[in-house]
Amino acid sequence: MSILTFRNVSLTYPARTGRGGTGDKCVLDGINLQVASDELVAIIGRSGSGKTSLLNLAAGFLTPTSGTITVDGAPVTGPGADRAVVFQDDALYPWLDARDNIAFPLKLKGVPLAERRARADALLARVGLADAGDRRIWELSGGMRQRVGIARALAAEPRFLLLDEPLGALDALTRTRMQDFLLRIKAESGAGAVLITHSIEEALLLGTRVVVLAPNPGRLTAEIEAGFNAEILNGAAVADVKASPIFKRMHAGLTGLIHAGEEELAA
Amino acid sequence: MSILTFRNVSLTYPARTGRGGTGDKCVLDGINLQVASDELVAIIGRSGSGKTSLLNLAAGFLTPTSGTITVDGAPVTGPGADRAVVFQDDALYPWLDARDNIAFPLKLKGVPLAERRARADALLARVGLADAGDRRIWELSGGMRQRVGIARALAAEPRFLLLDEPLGALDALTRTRMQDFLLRIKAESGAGAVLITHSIEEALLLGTRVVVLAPNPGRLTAEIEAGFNAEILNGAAVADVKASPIFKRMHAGLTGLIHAGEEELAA
Amino acid sequence: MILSTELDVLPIDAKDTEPARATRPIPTALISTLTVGVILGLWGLASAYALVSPVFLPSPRQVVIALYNLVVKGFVDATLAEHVGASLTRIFGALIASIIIGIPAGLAIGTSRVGRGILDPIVEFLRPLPPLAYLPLVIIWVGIGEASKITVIALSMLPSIILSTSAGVRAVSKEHINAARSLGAGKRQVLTEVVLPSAVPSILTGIRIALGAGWTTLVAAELVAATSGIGFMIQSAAQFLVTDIVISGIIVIALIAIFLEYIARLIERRLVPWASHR
Amino acid sequence: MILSTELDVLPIDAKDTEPARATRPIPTALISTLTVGVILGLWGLASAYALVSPVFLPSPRQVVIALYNLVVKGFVDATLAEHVGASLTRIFGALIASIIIGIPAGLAIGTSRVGRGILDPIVEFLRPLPPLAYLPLVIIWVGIGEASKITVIALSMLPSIILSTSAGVRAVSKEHINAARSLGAGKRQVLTEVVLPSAVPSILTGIRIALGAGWTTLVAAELVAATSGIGFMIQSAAQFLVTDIVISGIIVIALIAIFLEYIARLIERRLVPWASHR
Amino acid sequence: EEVTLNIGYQPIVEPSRVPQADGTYEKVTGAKINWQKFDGGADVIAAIASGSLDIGYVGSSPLAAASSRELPIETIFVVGLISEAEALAVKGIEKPEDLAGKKIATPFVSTAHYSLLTALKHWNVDPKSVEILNLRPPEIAAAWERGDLDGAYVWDPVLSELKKSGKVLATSADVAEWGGPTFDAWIVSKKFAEEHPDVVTAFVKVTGDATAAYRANPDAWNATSPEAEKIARLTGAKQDEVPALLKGYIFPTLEEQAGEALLGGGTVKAVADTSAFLLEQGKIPAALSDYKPYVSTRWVTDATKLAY
Ligand SMILES: Nc1ncnc2c1ncn2[C@@H]1O[C@H](COP(=O)(O)OP(=O)(O)OP(=O)(O)O)[C@@H](O)[C@H]1O
Ligand SMILES: Nc1ncnc2c1ncn2[C@@H]1O[C@H](COP(=O)(O)OP(=O)(O)OP(=O)(O)O)[C@@H](O)[C@H]1O
Ligand SMILES: [Mg+2]
Ligand SMILES: [Mg+2]
Repeated sequence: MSILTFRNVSLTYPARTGRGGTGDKCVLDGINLQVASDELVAIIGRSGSGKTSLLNLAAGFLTPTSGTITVDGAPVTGPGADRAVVFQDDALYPWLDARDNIAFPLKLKGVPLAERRARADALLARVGLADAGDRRIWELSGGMRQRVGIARALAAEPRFLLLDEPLGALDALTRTRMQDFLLRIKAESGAGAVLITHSIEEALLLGTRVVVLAPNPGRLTAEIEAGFNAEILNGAAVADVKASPIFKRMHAGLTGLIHAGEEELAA
Repeated sequence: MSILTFRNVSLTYPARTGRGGTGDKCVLDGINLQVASDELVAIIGRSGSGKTSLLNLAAGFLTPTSGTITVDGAPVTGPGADRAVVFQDDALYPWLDARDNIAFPLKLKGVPLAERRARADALLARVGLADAGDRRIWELSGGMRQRVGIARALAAEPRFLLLDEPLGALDALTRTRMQDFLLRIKAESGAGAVLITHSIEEALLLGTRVVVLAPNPGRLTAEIEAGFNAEILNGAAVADVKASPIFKRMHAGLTGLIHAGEEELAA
Repeated sequence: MILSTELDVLPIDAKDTEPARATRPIPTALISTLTVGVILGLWGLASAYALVSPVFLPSPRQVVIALYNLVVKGFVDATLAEHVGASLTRIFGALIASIIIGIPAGLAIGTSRVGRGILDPIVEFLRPLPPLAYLPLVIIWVGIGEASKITVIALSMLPSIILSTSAGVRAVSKEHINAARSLGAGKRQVLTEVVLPSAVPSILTGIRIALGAGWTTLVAAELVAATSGIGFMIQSAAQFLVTDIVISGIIVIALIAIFLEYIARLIERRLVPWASHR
Repeated sequence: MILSTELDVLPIDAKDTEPARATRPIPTALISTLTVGVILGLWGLASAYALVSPVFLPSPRQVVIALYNLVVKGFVDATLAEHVGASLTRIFGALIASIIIGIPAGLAIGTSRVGRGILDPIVEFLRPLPPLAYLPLVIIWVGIGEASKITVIALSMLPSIILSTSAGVRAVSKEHINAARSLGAGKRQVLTEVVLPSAVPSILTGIRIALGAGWTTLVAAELVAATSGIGFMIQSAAQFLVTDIVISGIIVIALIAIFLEYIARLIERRLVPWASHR
Repeated sequence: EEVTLNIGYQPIVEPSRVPQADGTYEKVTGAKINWQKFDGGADVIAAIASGSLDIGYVGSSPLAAASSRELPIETIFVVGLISEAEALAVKGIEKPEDLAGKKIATPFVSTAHYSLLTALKHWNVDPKSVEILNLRPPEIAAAWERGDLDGAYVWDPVLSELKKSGKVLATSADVAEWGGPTFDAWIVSKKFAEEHPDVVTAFVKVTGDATAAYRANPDAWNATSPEAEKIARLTGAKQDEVPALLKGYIFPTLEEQAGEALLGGGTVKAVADTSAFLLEQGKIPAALSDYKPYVSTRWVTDATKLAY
């Protein structure tokens, strides 16, 4: 069992000089967070509160200004195969078709062509794109690209999945299916996951825990144990879960937390 | 009053030859739709059902394989200032900062620098990014970029706004505010609008009409007069509207329509 | 006209995709043919009315005859085919050498601090050097064999390949690199699987520029100790004011270069249909 | 070392942004200085042990003396400053001319079917032509004054500017163009407001390559009735085996070119910080 | 073991092109010969210095420059004294005094350049008062055609082109009389000469025989002769112009070579004079006190004894 730990992490984007330069921007302040590999921690927060920045730190794309990030005690010094990322803007490779994008991490591992194609095709089918393997990236719709991005990250079989609004561009039905898929594949693979989402419902359904990131600078202001995902995996109907009073109470509570300190601003 | 009309529009992407070539792909079939400038038509549908393609046709980026698209009877032969688009992937210009991106359509019209900056700043404030004007595009979060894209389209003062999931990357609160903003600015400006969204709730709240696009090939399978937007503009509380039985009934109905013909597939 | 590979016109006035009634106004090939026709016509007129002395601008007819003689009899002890063969060998030798050296060097400059520290000053020093100035030094160092000619041509090709490669590398999307690294790519893999493919359009442009530069340097390279080659042929003819041969040589160079360019564009079309989709 | 503008190293081994403890391993400038030092050292050794005849590889000391004499007394009737001034005027004249012609031509080729039809065959014909071959024709048309030298240099600069411009144009994102048109941009505005800025990184690369090519052609250009100019100076010295002057000239050219390259990179840094963010 | 002989020639119309075309050199020297074409003496000298060439063809100016830089070379055969082949052709100029302020072109560093400067000195015309331009022969023709030049000191066939619309003010034959002879010569790298003296002797012998063949009956080498065809084929000259081009030189025979006028003394003096002149012009850093080591009669003397 692996553990991803944020200890007192802060992040300041340095000032940009030159024309239209900006000042230093403190984006995250004193973040403490632990994600174990049997968990899925959902992060919710306002637009611009620093969710993507937090994920980029975990991925190793950014180095914290202060504090440390570790995986099983070893400091994160850069990106690595143990932490696969699904990007907010799909970062798919335009020179590869959908199948080869998904097979990309397998190619990196040296999996033979036929096998990696087969595995990519299986993943394509599981994200509902069985017949889109030959398509170029620009021939896919926004939602399709998101799903290819998810499949690509899964193909890497990482210890942690870092998901940045992976289901944002999907319609309700496809989204529900993908939620179910994510839940199951996470359980199967035993990978830990960090999920950024704008849907409080999604956060509650998928997350073992839900944390709230408040903006300016980004701080974790709340943390809730959810646990509905276990129920669903044990066979509970999603509709029933959503209809349960405790779910509704938590939903309302989180909504309030996100809105906290904003009403006066809006007034 | 202007009217945007789709008459019997079909679209087939031509086959791509060469390595990994694909066959012809019929994406839209026999679309008939009218959007008047006092309307906001919301389009909902599965991922890959052809919503973006439909919008690209209206924008003039694509030419229909058959059928005609007209604005006030004049055929659409290409993109034009009368139909401003908010893209699913923000198509912002990386060589301009946020403010100049918004001021871009004003620059095209020859508005003097000071004035267009002032107007861009006003729009920035209205989308909640008052202090982000100097930022480069890559210094903005996903949700911020979406809002800049919306502000840029509004700055063009078009006759029709073509919005492709413009609020998809926003948290609930920001999204609610942007919905309200869109509703009001649309009413103020008298522009017609086509809104693609994955949120049935959003479609019902903002749309004067909601149409459902079924996939493979994309066809309009339902059209519902919503009208809640008028209530909201007249002062009704959004929460009350959402709680009303008729809203709930419509929501359930649309959900059913989108899922129609899919359950057997999923089985 | 072979130039029209229809692959690189940006649809500012065409639609992104035009599924139906793709009514192409006038085919580019036709316009190009017309252009060439007009130029040939002007040339014919200029020489017919002797606007320029025939010593410097022979008539198209004369040049055609000279070309025919070149093919059949040859000039300065070699037929046209032999001259072309010799020059092509040098150009391709130089191209291969400069690709083998230039792409890794460009990658090193674009990706690694140490690589850049070492190579940048060397490249920036070599880049502006006029071949006519260092010709004696090249002779001293590599002798007068084929190696010296290939060296001179390669030195003129290298800079554009190195520069386009490193420019292509610099324009690689950071997200693409980050994605690869988080999917398990090592540094080498990032280079081969992301940076290199991303830079391919830029590298191809560099190779096209390099080919042009190579031809440009051909005459200078063949100034020294050549016994055949198009540049040698032109040079020999110029010495004795045999202008029809000079112009024939120029035309032959242009035709070969245009043919190679055509192939380069075909390759470009195959390799980088995605260039405007990133 | 002035080459290190720290702007174009891709962070394959660095982080995207390194807000804190940006521990740069070894500064590139230092590595570059070392590289230059090593080369100078090798040169010194080679000449000290007379590995190459001193006629062809004078010692660094001799070259420094030659440089000093060049500055103070001059060579072939002009001081170093006069030679440099003459050549710089030609290079910049040619650069301006080829920018004025090349960028619009590249835009036309990249964006319009008709423009491409007309210009492509002309450009592809001119591109590979060796200056040494067309020198007489240039003289017939523009005489032996400064114009001919500038023409020859400009002809060597044009191709890379045209090609990089049209390559840059082809890589413009279709979405960016579509966005502009739906926001009310006319064709001309799409060109000036979207296509041109998008192509700027590519155009700058083209200009950098062009500058190198210009220096490369300098000697050939100054074969034509020059009485001063670095190329003329080198040429004259080379004929009499005054190798220390030749090497001094080469070093002067390299230093100037490196300085210009440095400026080009500064401009690049100012204009296109977004190149890897699209 | 077979000797490999690398020869750098220039595309000059002169008799030794014929044995070159016939393969006589190979036959007589018994060496494997690589013929390399050069367009200027400076490159030939660089190639000899680099060890890539053993024997090379140079004009008197580059020869003087190379000797002054003390390169290990030796003059083995004076190919030809330049006479009518190079001349100063002018337009709108009647007498030498008119040259002041006029544009005169010549290929710098060539024998023509040297002759022009010698002629000016002879006429007491200050070279600074004349605008002397550096142009290669084809470019001279073009600039003349365009009317950019008032005169040019150049060689055939460009010279004959200029003569069509201009007049000759002086030829190299005149200049030679005024004390500035110019010539072309074969030189050898000293190292090669030491290692393979017999090859060098054989080379000189064949060259001398070719000259002798021409001198015996110059008129036989007419435009349709096989000799003219061979020369045209190797140089790129037009075949019907070959006889006229040959007439522009005085080709000394093998017997004349060793004489006081040539390798036996005249050549040394000419090289020394040329060097002194180049030094005066600031073209070379220093001249030597003695140029004898760079000229040798040994080869022509040995060659006269050789028979094949
Ligand atoms: N490279 C950068 N330089 C400077 N500021 C940046 C940079 N990237 C992001 N920011 C700023 O950091 C803040 C947080 O951005 P981040 O992308 O982490 O937000 P987010 O929570 O992911 O928002 P969203 O939900 O809209 O995607 C924003 O104010 C943004 O403007
Ligand atoms: N350029 C193209 N060439 C070929 N097929 C395309 C192209 N663009 C889109 N398609 C295909 O057309 C179909 C509809 O795509 P479209 O982008 O319109 O869907 P969408 O409804 O917007 O989906 P989403 O909600 O996921 O954005 C998809 O199957 C897609 O693969
Ligand atoms: Mg984000
Ligand atoms: Mg879409």
